[in-house]
Amino acid sequence: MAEKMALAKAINESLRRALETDDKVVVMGEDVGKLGGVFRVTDGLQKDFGESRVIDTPLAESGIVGTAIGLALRGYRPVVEIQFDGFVFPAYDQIVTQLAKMHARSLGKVKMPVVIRIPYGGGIGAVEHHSESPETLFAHVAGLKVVSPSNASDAYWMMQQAIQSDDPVIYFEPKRRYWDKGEVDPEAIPGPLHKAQVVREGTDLTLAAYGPMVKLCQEVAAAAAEEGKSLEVLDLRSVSPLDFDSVQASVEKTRRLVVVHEAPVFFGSGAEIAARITERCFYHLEAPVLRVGGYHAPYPPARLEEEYLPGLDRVLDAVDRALAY
Amino acid sequence: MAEKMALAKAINESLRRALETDDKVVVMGEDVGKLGGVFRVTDGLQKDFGESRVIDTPLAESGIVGTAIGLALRGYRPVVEIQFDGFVFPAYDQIVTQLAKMHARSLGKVKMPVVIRIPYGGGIGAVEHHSESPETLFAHVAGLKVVSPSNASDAYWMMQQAIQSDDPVIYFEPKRRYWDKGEVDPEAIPGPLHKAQVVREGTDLTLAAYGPMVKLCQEVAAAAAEEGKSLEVLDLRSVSPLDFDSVQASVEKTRRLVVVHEAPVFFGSGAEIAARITERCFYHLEAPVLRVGGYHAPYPPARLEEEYLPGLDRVLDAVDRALAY
Amino acid sequence: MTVDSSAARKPRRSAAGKAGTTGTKRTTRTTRKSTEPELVQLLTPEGERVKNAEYDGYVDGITPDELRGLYRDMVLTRRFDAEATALQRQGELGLWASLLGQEAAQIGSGRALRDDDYVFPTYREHGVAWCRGVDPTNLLGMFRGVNNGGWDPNGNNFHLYTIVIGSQTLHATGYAMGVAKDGADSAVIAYFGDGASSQGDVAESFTFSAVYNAPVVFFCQNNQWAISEPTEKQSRVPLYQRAQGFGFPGVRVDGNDVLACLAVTKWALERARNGEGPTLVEAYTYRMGAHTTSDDPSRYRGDEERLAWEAKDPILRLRRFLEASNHADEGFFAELETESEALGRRVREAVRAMPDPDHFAIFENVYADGHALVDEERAQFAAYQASFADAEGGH
Amino acid sequence: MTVDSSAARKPRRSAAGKAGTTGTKRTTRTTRKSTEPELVQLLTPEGERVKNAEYDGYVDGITPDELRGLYRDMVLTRRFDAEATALQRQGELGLWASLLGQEAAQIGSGRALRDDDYVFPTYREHGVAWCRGVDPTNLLGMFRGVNNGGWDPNGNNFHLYTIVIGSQTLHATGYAMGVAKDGADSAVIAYFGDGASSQGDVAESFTFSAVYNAPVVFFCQNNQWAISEPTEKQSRVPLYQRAQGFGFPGVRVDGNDVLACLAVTKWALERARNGEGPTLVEAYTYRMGAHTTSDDPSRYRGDEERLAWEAKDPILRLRRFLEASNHADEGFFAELETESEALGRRVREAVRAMPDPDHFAIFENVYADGHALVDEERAQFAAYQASFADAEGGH
Ligand SMILES: Cc1ncc(C[n+]2csc(CCOP(=O)(O)OP(=O)(O)O)c2C)c(N)n1
Ligand SMILES: Cc1ncc(C[n+]2csc(CCOP(=O)(O)OP(=O)(O)O)c2C)c(N)n1
Ligand SMILES: [Mg+2]
Ligand SMILES: [Mg+2]
Repeated sequence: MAEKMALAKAINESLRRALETDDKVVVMGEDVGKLGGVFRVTDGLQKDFGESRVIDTPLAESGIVGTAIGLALRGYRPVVEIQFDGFVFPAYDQIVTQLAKMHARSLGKVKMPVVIRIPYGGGIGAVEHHSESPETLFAHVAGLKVVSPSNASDAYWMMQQAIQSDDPVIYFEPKRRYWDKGEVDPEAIPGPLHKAQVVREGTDLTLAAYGPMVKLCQEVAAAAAEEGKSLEVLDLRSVSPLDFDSVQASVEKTRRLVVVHEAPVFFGSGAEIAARITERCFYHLEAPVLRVGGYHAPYPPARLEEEYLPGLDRVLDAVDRALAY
Repeated sequence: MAEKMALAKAINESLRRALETDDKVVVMGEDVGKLGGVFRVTDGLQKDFGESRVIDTPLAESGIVGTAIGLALRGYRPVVEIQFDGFVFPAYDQIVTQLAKMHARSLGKVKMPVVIRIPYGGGIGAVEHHSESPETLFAHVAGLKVVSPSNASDAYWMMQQAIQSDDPVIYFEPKRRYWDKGEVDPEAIPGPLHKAQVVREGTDLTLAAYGPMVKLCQEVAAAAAEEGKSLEVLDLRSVSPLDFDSVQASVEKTRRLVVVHEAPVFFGSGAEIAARITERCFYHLEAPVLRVGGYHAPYPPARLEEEYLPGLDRVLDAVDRALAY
Repeated sequence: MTVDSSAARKPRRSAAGKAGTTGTKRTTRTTRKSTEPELVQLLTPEGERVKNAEYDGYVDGITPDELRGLYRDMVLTRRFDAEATALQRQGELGLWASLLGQEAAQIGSGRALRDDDYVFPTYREHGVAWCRGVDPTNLLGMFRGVNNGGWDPNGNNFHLYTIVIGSQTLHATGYAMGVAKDGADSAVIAYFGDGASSQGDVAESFTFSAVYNAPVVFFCQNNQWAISEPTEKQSRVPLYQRAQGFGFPGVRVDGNDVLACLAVTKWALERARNGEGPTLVEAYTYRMGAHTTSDDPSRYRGDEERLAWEAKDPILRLRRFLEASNHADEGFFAELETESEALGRRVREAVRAMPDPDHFAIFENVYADGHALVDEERAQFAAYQASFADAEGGH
Repeated sequence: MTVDSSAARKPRRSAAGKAGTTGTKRTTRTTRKSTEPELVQLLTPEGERVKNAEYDGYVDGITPDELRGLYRDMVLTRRFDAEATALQRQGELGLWASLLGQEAAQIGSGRALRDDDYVFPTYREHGVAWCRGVDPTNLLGMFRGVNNGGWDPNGNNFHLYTIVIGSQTLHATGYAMGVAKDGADSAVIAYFGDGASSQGDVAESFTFSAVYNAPVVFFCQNNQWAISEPTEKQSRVPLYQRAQGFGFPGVRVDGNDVLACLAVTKWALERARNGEGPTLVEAYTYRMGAHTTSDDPSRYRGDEERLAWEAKDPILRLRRFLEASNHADEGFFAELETESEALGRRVREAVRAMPDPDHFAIFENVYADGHALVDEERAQFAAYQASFADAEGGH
C-alpha cells in the first residue's frame, strides 16, 4: 500500500522497519535521540525503541565509527549518522582503514554490516562544511559501497538493502531533496541496490546523475524536449559499484553522455565514468563524455552556491556542446 | 656542481638547505629527530639544527598537521613527515578541512606554507598500511597541491619549491625509489614545479606516469623499442595541478595514451587524465586512453604485491591493446 | 621517566600547587555522588562580592571604570547578539549562533587578554571578538553567506571562526609553540565547548601543549549542551578535571561571573607567559537560547532549567554589584541603553547594505600561488557568463 | 550535572575508593619533581613476594602449578619471539615486532582473562595470543607477507592485530558496549602502547567507554619507547593518570611482574563485569629489543638503560621466586627447555612450509556480498594470466 511521503520521512520509516524487524540494528550519532537529528530523519525512533537502540553519542566522529565497528564485531548492525558531509573527515581513518578493510583483512572471517548515513550536497544556503559532496573520497576506497538515492522510494528501499548488506555502505542522503515527496510502497519488491535506473528514456544523449542531481537532469531533459532534443536520464543510484553496464547500454543507443554531479569535476565520479565508458564505447561515442560539476574550489558561501552548483543552464550548455560534435 | 646521490639523500639535502636558508622552516614528525626518520630522510638534521627546528612529535597525526597549521599561522614554514602513506588518514580532517581551505576561508589573509611529506607506494615487501597510494584523495581536494618526484634531482628541487610555495603541498615520496641514485645539481635552475617533463621521446604512444611508475614506464619504453615501438614517456611530476597541456601536446603527436599509477584505477588519476584528454583530443585519439594501476582491493600482503602492482608485462599489455585499435 | 617538565621551571607562584589542590579536592568527587563541584566565584548571583584568596589578586586593582566597562561589553554584546538573531528571522542572515547567557565567560576571558595574545574561537565567540575590537558586522558575513569569515585574523589577533568542532585547539597549540620558539611572552587562548571536549583533536592539543609546554589557555565554555545533548553525554566527571591527566591544571570557574572569569583567565595567561605551559579553564555557564536559529530546544529540554539559570544571569549579577557598590548610576545605564540601540541600528544597516560577493570570488584565493585548473575553470566560467550577456545583448 | 554514573551502581568493592586513593596519591606527583611514581608490585626483581593489601586477594589462591604455568607461558613466548626474530634474519619473514621484555605484562594480563572475554591487540601481543590459544604460527602470516592476519578473531576471542596506532581501542569500546547491551558479564581488553596514548582515538575511546560505562580494560604497555621517542614525548605525567580526567581509575603496575599484572588485570576485569565501567592499567615495562627488526635502537638509546632493565627481567624474577619457594625443580626447567626447543622447531618448520597465497586472493573478501568491479577486474586478471599460459603453452 503505497504512501506519499517526503524523502527524509522515507528514511525514517525505513529505519523504523529495520529497528522493528532486527533487534541487532542500532542507530547512533550526534543528536539522533530526543532531537531526532538536525533533519529529523531519526524523529521518534528513540522514543519508541529506547536509548539503547537509538544512541546519542559523544561529539566525536572517529569514536562513533570506531565503536560502530566494535558493535559490528559483536554482531550488531549499526546505522551511523554523520550530521553533515563536512564532518565525516574526523572519522575518515576509521572508515577507510578499518571499516573498509576489516573483511578482507580477516579473510572474510568478520563482517562489517555498518551503514554510514551522510546528508550531503548543497543548495540549502548553509554555512561552510554543510554542503559538500565527498563521494569520490569513499568510492576510490575498496571495501566500501557508496550509494545515493534520488527519491523517496529509493531512499526507503536502498536503506533497507544497505542495512541488510554485510558490507559497509556509505549512504549519501541528498539533503536538499529531504522534503521532496514521493510514493513509497513498503510491500514492493525492490530492484538490486547497485543497479542504475533509466528514469526518462531518450535517444539523443544520456544524462547520468545520482542523488540530488537526478531531479535537475529530469528538468533539463524536460527543457531540452521543448527544444526538440530527446535526452535519456539515468539515475545511477550507486557510486561504488558503478553500474557501467547500464550506462554503456544507454550510450550505445544515444552515443553521447553528460555526467552531472555536485562534487568538483576534478577527480570526481564523472572522470571515472568518462574514462570507462570511453573505453567501453569508443566506437559508439560521437562526442567526448562531458562533465558538469563543482569547480576546483572550496564549496563557496551560500550566496555563491547557485553559481557553483550545476544548474539547468549549465547542464543544457554541456548538452548543447555534446550535441554540437 | 652536480653530485650523484640517492633520492632519499636528495630530499635530505634539500631539507638541510631549507633549514639553513630560512629560519622559519621547521621539520616535524614522528621519529624525525635522533632516528632521522624510518627511512633516514631527516638523518642528521636534528643534530645540526637542534630540537626546536627538527621536532619529534607525539604519536598523533592530526596533532602534527593541526599544530603545523598553527605554526604556519605564526609565520613558520613547517615540513611535516607522515611516517607511511597508510598513517595519513588520522590527519585527513585537518588536511582537507583546515589546511586546504584556510587561505580561501580567510580571503587570502593567511597563507598556509606547509609541506606534508608522505613516503608512498609499494614494492618494498612491507606489511599492511605501508604501501598505499592515496594521491587521489588529496588531488580531489581544492586548496592542496600534490606532487611526486621520480628521481633524485626532482626530489631535491621539487622539495625546495614546495617549501617556498605559500600553498600547502602534499609531497609524495616514491619510497621504493629512495635508494635510486641520480645527479643533483644544487646550482641548477629548476623548471616550474607543476610542469610535466618528457623523459623519453617517442611517436607511437604516450605513457604518462609520476613518482615510482616513471622508471617502470622507461623500462617499458625500452622493451617496446626492441619490438620496434616508439613510446614517449611523460613524467607528470604533479598530480594537482595536472599538466594537461603537456599531455595534450604529446597525445596530439602520438595519438595514443596509457596512464600508469600504483593507486587503484577506479577513481584514480588515470580517470581524470583520460576524461580530460579525451575531451581535449577527441579527434586525435586513435584509441581510448587506457589505464594501468592497482585493483579495486586493499593493497595486498607482500607476497601478492607483484601481481597487484603495475609491472612491465601489464603495461606492455596495455600498450599492445592501445596500439591494436 | 615521566618527570613533570613544568616542575623543572621556576613558577612565579605555585600553579602546581593550585593544580594539586584542585585535583586533590576533586578526585574524591569522581567517586561519590556529588551534585556539583565547587567553582571559582567572585560575585554571587545576587551580586555580592565573595572573597577568594587564590584569585582576588587578579582583580583587586580593578577600577569602577573598568567594572562599568565589563558591564558595557556584556550589554552591547548581548544587544548585538539579539540583533543578529532578529536579522536571521528577517531573512537577512541564513543562520545565527547566539551567545545569550555566555556573556560573562566571553567578556571576562576576552578582557583578560593582551593585544599581542592570540585568540582561536569557535563560532560563538562574539563577545570575545568584541573585546578584540573586531567590528561585529564582520562576524555576520559568514552567517549571511557572503563569505566564510571576512576579517583578517592578524588584524586583531583573532582567528577566523572554526565550525568543525575542536580543530582550532590544535591550531592554537601550534601557534603557541611558535610563540615559544619566538621567545615572545604572548599567550594564546583556544575556545571550545563542552561537546568539543570529546573530539580527539582536543585531546591531542592537550598532549602537544603539555609536551611542548606551550603557552596556551584552553577555555572551555561548558554551556551544558551540545545541540541536544547534555554534558553527561560527553563526560561523567567535570570537564576541568580532564587536564590533570595530561599534566596541567584545570579549574572550574563560574562562567556567569565576569569577575571570576577575568581573574581565572588572567591567572592562566600568566602561567602561559611565565613558561608554565597550558591551563584548562572550564567556564560553567548556560546556553540560554537555542543552539542556533535552526534549532528547537523545546524538543529536548524543559523550561525549568532555563529559568534556574536566568536567576544566575551574568549581566544582572554585575548590575546588582555595580548598583550596590555605587559604581554606576542611572545615567550610566541610560546612556548605555542609547549606545546599545545605536549599535543595533548600525549592525542592522550594515548587514542590509552588505553586498553579495562577486561571482568570480568562487575562484579567488583557492591558492596563494595559483593553480592551472582554477585558471582554466575561471576562464570557462567567464566565457559561460559572457554567453548570457551576449544572448541578452542580442535582444 | 556531571554525576559519576558509576557511583550509581553497587560496586562489589570500592573500586571507586581505589581510584580515589590512587588518584589522590598521584595528583601531588604531577606537582613536584618525582623520580618515578609508585607502582603495584607483588614480586621484586629479586623474586621476593611483597605484600599488597589491595591486590593480594587476586592472587592469594594461586597454586604452584599455576605459577609454573605462568613461567612456562613466558618462557615459551620468549622462545617463540626469538625464533621469529631469527626467521626474519633468515629472510623467512619480512618483519618482526619483538615482545622481548614484555612477557610479564602480556602473560599476566592474558591469564587474567576468561574465555568469553575479548581481546583487541596491537601488533606486539604475541604473549596474549599465546594465552588465548592462538597458534603462534598463525601470527606469522602477516609478517611473512602471506596475509594481513590469518586467524579467525572469533575462534579465540582474539581480534586481528591492528597496525594503525590506537584504532583498536575504539573497536574494543564498541565491542564492550555490545557486551553490555547483551547483558553478558564478559569483559573486553584493549592493548596499546605508550606512544598510542597520544592518538585522538584513544582519548575518544576513554570518553565513549566512560559515558556508556562499557566493560573494557585499557591495558597500556608503557615500554618506554615509541620507536625512537621516549615516553616524555607523549606525556609529561605518568600515563595511568590520564584515566582520571575521563572519570575512571588508572593504576600503574610493574609490567615486569607477572603476578602484579595478573592481579591488577583481574581487578580491572572484575570492575568491568560488575558494571563499574572502564579501567586503565599502565604496565610499566621495557622494550628490550628493537622496535621491529627494521629498527636500529643504537641510534637513539644507550646500553645502560637496557642493562638496568635486564636486571628487572620478568622471567628471571619469577624463576627466582619459584626456586626460592621450591615451587619448581630442575626437572621442570629442563623439561621446559626441551619443550621450548620443540616449539622453536615447530614454528620454524611451519613458517618454511607456509605456502604463498593464490594470486586470486587479491580479489577475495574485498566485499562480503560482492562488487561488480571486483568481478570484472578478477576476470580481466584471469584472462591476462591465461594469456601467459597460452604463450607458454605455445612453445
Ligand atoms: C566535527 C563536527 N561534528 C559535528 C558538528 C555539528 N555541530 C555543530 S555545533 C555542535 C555542538 C557543539 O557543542 P559544544 O562543543 O558544546 O559547543 P556549543 O555549540 O554548545 O557552544 C555540533 C554537534 C560540527 N560542527 N563539527
Ligand atoms: C597512525 C600511525 N602512525 C604511525 C605509525 C608508525 N608506528 C608504528 S609503531 C609506532 C610506535 C608505537 O609506539 P607504542 O604505541 O609505544 O607501541 P610499541 O611499538 O612501543 O609497542 C609507530 C609510530 C602507525 N603504525 N600508525
Ligand atoms: Mg555546549
Ligand atoms: Mg612503546
